[in-house]
Amino acid sequence: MLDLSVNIGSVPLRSPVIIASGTWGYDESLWREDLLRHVGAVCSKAITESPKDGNPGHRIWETPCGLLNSIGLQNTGIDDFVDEKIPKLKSYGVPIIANVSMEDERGLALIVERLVEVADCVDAIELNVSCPNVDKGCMSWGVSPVLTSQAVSMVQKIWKGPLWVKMTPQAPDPEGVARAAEDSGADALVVANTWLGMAIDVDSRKAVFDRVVAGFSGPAVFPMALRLVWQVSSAVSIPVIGCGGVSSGRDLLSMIMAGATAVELGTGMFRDIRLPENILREVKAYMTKEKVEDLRSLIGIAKR
Amino acid sequence: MLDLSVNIGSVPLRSPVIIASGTWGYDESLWREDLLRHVGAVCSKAITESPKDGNPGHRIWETPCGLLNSIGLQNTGIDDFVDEKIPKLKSYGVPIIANVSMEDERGLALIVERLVEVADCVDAIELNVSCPNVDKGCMSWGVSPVLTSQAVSMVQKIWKGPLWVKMTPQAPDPEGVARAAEDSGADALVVANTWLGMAIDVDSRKAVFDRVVAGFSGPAVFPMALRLVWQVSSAVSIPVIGCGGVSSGRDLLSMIMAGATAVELGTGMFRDIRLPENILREVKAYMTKEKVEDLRSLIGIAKR
Amino acid sequence: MSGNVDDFPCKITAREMVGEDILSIRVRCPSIAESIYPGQFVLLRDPSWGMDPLLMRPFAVSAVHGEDLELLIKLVGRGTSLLAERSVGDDLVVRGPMGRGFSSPESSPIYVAGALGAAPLLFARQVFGAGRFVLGVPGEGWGPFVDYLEARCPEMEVFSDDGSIGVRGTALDGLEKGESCPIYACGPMGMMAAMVKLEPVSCQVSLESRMACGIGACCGCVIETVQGKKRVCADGPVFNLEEVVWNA
Amino acid sequence: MSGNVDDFPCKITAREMVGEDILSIRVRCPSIAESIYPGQFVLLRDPSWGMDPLLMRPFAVSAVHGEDLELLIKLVGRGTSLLAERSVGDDLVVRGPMGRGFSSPESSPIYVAGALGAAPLLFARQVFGAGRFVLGVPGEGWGPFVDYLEARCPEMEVFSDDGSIGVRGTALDGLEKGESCPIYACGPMGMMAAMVKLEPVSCQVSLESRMACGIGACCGCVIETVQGKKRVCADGPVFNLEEVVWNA
Ligand SMILES: Cc1cc2nc3c(=O)[nH]c(=O)nc-3n(C[C@H](O)[C@H](O)[C@H](O)COP(=O)(O)OP(=O)(O)OC[C@H]3O[C@@H](n4cnc5c(N)ncnc54)[C@H](O)[C@@H]3O)c2cc1C
Ligand SMILES: Cc1cc2nc3c(=O)[nH]c(=O)nc-3n(C[C@H](O)[C@H](O)[C@H](O)COP(=O)(O)OP(=O)(O)OC[C@H]3O[C@@H](n4cnc5c(N)ncnc54)[C@H](O)[C@@H]3O)c2cc1C
Ligand SMILES: Cc1cc2nc3c(=O)[nH]c(=O)nc-3n(C[C@H](O)[C@H](O)[C@H](O)COP(=O)(O)O)c2cc1C
Ligand SMILES: Cc1cc2nc3c(=O)[nH]c(=O)nc-3n(C[C@H](O)[C@H](O)[C@H](O)COP(=O)(O)O)c2cc1C
Ligand code: FES
Ligand code: FES
Repeated sequence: MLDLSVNIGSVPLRSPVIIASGTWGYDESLWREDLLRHVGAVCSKAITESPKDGNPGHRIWETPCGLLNSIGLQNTGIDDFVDEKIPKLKSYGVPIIANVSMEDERGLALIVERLVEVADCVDAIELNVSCPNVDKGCMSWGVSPVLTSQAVSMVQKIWKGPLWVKMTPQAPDPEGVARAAEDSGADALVVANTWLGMAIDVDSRKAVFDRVVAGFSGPAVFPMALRLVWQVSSAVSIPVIGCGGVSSGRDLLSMIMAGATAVELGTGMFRDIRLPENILREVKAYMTKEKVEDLRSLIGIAKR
Repeated sequence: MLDLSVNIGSVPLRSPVIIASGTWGYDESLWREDLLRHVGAVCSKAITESPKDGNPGHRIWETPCGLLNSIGLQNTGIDDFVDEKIPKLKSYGVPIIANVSMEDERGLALIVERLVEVADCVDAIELNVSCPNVDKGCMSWGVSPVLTSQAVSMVQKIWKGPLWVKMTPQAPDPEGVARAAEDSGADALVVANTWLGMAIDVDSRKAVFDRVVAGFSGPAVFPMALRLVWQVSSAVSIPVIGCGGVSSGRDLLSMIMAGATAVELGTGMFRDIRLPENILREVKAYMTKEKVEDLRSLIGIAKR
Repeated sequence: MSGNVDDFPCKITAREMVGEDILSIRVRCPSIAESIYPGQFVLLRDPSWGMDPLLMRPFAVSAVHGEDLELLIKLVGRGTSLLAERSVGDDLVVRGPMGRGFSSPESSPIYVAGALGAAPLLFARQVFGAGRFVLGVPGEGWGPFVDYLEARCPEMEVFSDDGSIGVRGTALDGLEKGESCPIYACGPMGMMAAMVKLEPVSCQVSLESRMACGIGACCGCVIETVQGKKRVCADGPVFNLEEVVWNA
Repeated sequence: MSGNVDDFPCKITAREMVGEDILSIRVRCPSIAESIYPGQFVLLRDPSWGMDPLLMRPFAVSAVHGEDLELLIKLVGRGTSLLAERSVGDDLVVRGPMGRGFSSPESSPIYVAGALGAAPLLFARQVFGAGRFVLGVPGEGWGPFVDYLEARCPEMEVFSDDGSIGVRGTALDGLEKGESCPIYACGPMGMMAAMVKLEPVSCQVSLESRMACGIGACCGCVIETVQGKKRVCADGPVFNLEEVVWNA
């Protein structure tokens, strides 16, 4: 029997494949058992204090093997999440990770307080200090070890459950941010959110996105995300979750061997709704061939 | 008549397409008029004080739309460049940019002094403070405004010709580095060298490259390079040369509209030896259709 | 979304070029063919693309023939041009059925199509039955497309901007102000925005937008409506004319 | 490099699967066909790949037929599998002629091939004339490949690791120690390294290495030689046996 379960700190996952924030919907039709059987957990879309309309203008642009997005945290706000979404989500039996967007300290406290009410339905908070698509807050916290630490401590005061921190690859000193998060009590690090990119529409001679820059994801970024996972997992002793361009079993195995305990899939889900299942099939074939019984034995093996 | 000539400071180029360092050889068979007619200039492979063997182990790894390389500045050294290469190169009639690798100050001075001897055959020095594939020097200079400034000033003292600085995308504060280079007398900025990435070979369960990290280039990085060009060209008033993933006429136009005056092509040359010609054909078709007579009129137009 | 959306490996069972740059293609996909409803759409990719192009491409279904879906695809960029190179027997991946389609008409409908907008309306006509079918095309070069449609829909009333095919004018010239029959429209945004001025009693429009996921997950495809932002892929692509904020 | 290296758009003029995972393919490329020399190679890409796979793939030429190049390609990964899906009439981009080939023999040569290493040697035999041709293959499953080669080279002496085809053993078992005939060898690195122990008087080996540019520009494909690092693509792929540092 192959064992593909992993533990993110105290959170046991039946599968090392997590669906990344902003890339899975709340529509009931997506929460079928046959689609989610192979998924360890699903991250919610970023939650903000008030409902947010997101950004105007173009939101999506395809690049070679990559995707630029400028959604801007469109979501229905914490009250709708707790009152309307959670009661439905909990019925599906898939672990739910609440992706909480850091805007300011007051708002953060409010969101986390409401999540405490439904703590038994939220398997972890994923503190998002890394979204590049809004003018204020978020990524401006994640680039700094001091501010990251401040945000983590703030959540810690209110939330006693598992706390993951989703880092930004734009941090000048990722190891510093990672250690700051660990020291302030984070239980795991998600490495990482989107990279800063942009596009120009040569026909209109303008930047495609109203905010000019946008978040860059997809297979294109995988080699850089893998490098960050290697670096960060050497700097901390809490589990690291690899995120960025994972789209095959080899990608998952590379992330694990570089020091990740699990991975999140974002953009890859857009082109293959059964990517978790297809990845796990490839991973199982590898484990069988290589006589690896427990996926956990491969964590960080490339460093040894 | 369409005008595609540009000026990089005092250096006039017949075409805005430059071949990037490390991606064109010295073999005579490559310097044919029919191949280079559409090229504005060719950057030499990085030049170091002594000949360098480069890195052991794997040097090349393909990723989705990208390339990882760990060549490690293999070259025959400054004496061979000045005594053997330059006499041949000058006969081809293509402007030559000498890519000089920053290892330490003493070595840099030595290299530049020798280049002064052949100053009439070297159209500009491209100061490489950005190679991520060596243990000492190079990128460790380019990540810091202070060190960049120190390196530029050092060259300035000896070299009176045009001086370009090739930046690293790993700089935590690219605008700061750009301004430091400008203030110290650089005539142009090349934005940018390769990004840090890595790969794992899941069969051997090891990092592919002996140095673990490698330089990441190709179409995959284009959206990020474009964003850097936009940022940096807003911070300085010297010309910016866009570099990173350019592989089509639209890419060139995007770079120009984002504020670049010219582009360098690296990885793209590997898959299309006639890329300069093919890019210019596309650019000319655009200019004809859009009634643009002078390419220079498009520089930075997306910002206005 | 009705039906269980999924990614299906499918084979191309027929293909034909309609003029120079329109592809008519059939793919065998019993599961979608059985459940898809007019106005719903599918997403396509070619497994041999590798990771570039990265995203699936959205297309309306223009007809269902037994287990086959028929699509009409205009070659406008990289993905569509690559699709045109594929042959019968080649594999595609099809995701569907996607989105909310048209609701059934209560009286004889009028179909109003701008160019490729005819695709979902042909399927609506197949299911809801014939009614008036008004088509507008640019003109020159669109002959084969018009012939292709007329072979399937003989009652087609054709307008062209340059007057080279049918009557000079746009599809809207075929409509009366305050039309009381239910209208089903699909075409360029400009055409549908202009429809507002005709004040039809009941009009459903099918919209396009750049998509990433197509399943309602990413919020990449939103448009402005009187109730705020809505996702074209999951809340649409069919909307009521009054619902849409046209000048957003 | 001899000949003017360039990228040529070419059409596939014939293709055939040799067993399950080897493709024999012909592409029309008059300019390369005219100038290429045994041991030189070409780089291929498929214009419909988009940017992924990114790099061209290097292959030996196994024969020249008029204006056509013939290649023998083992399907080992993404690029080669995609190539196997192409049909006669499809376009490829071919870069060549690449590298330094074999120098002409002064007396009757011996060709020593390991598996797909037979490809460049078939072409050498076509140009330099027949001599002994010794082939080693793993065994089981390689029947169609051996049949394919024997049809072109009836004098082939075949060895297989498992003894299922020809004589049990490796290609080197077909050679004497201190062989005085000029040897042309191509096969796995291990086979060629082992050749050193046989102390042949004259032996040229054709090597493989991961390549990016294939034109000598990137230094990505270097191997260790007694004169330091050399580029397989431009200084090779053919080297003298003594030149190569085998345990690097
Ligand atoms: C619901 C829906 C139904 C559609 N039905 C049809 C149809 O029946 N027939 C038809 O010919 N076309 C239809 N389209 C448009 C079709 O999706 C685009 O023409 C196609 O995606 C262009 O792909 P490309 O790779 O050739 O172009 P590229 O320009 O290379 O595409 C680049 C990116 O832009 C997106 N894109 C470009 N144009 C459009 C567009 N107009 N709408 C959405 N995304 C776009 C692509 O999906 C891709 O992500 C429909 C679009 C939607 C949203
Ligand atoms: C000079 C030369 C001549 C060759 N001649 C032949 C031949 O006649 N027949 C044949 O079947 N094969 C030949 N090869 C090997 C062939 O190039 C590889 O099998 C092929 O590139 C694999 O591509 P892929 O996309 O299927 O594999 P992938 O594993 O998907 O390739 C990924 C990357 O690795 C590179 N790569 C993988 N294996 C090799 C290899 N062994 N050598 C070089 N690069 C590799 C690819 O080019 C690509 O960049 C030759 C290689 C060289 C260098
Ligand atoms: C359309 C889109 C929306 C996203 N929204 C969020 C979000 O709300 N919160 C968040 O933390 N990350 C968000 N992300 C980032 C992804 O969760 C993921 O970290 C990133 O895309 C990198 O992984 P990938 O390359 O697998 O997509 C979004 C990404 C995309 C493409
Ligand atoms: C194989 C290889 C070797 C390179 N060698 C050098 C070098 O010696 N000096 C340098 O400044 N940049 C070097 N570079 C970086 C390129 O010049 C270029 O800046 C980078 O690849 C980004 O552009 P691209 O995406 O168009 O390749 C090298 C890149 C590659 C792929
Ligand atoms: S395309 Fe993702 S929500 Fe519509
Ligand atoms: S592959 Fe670039 S030098 Fe050989």
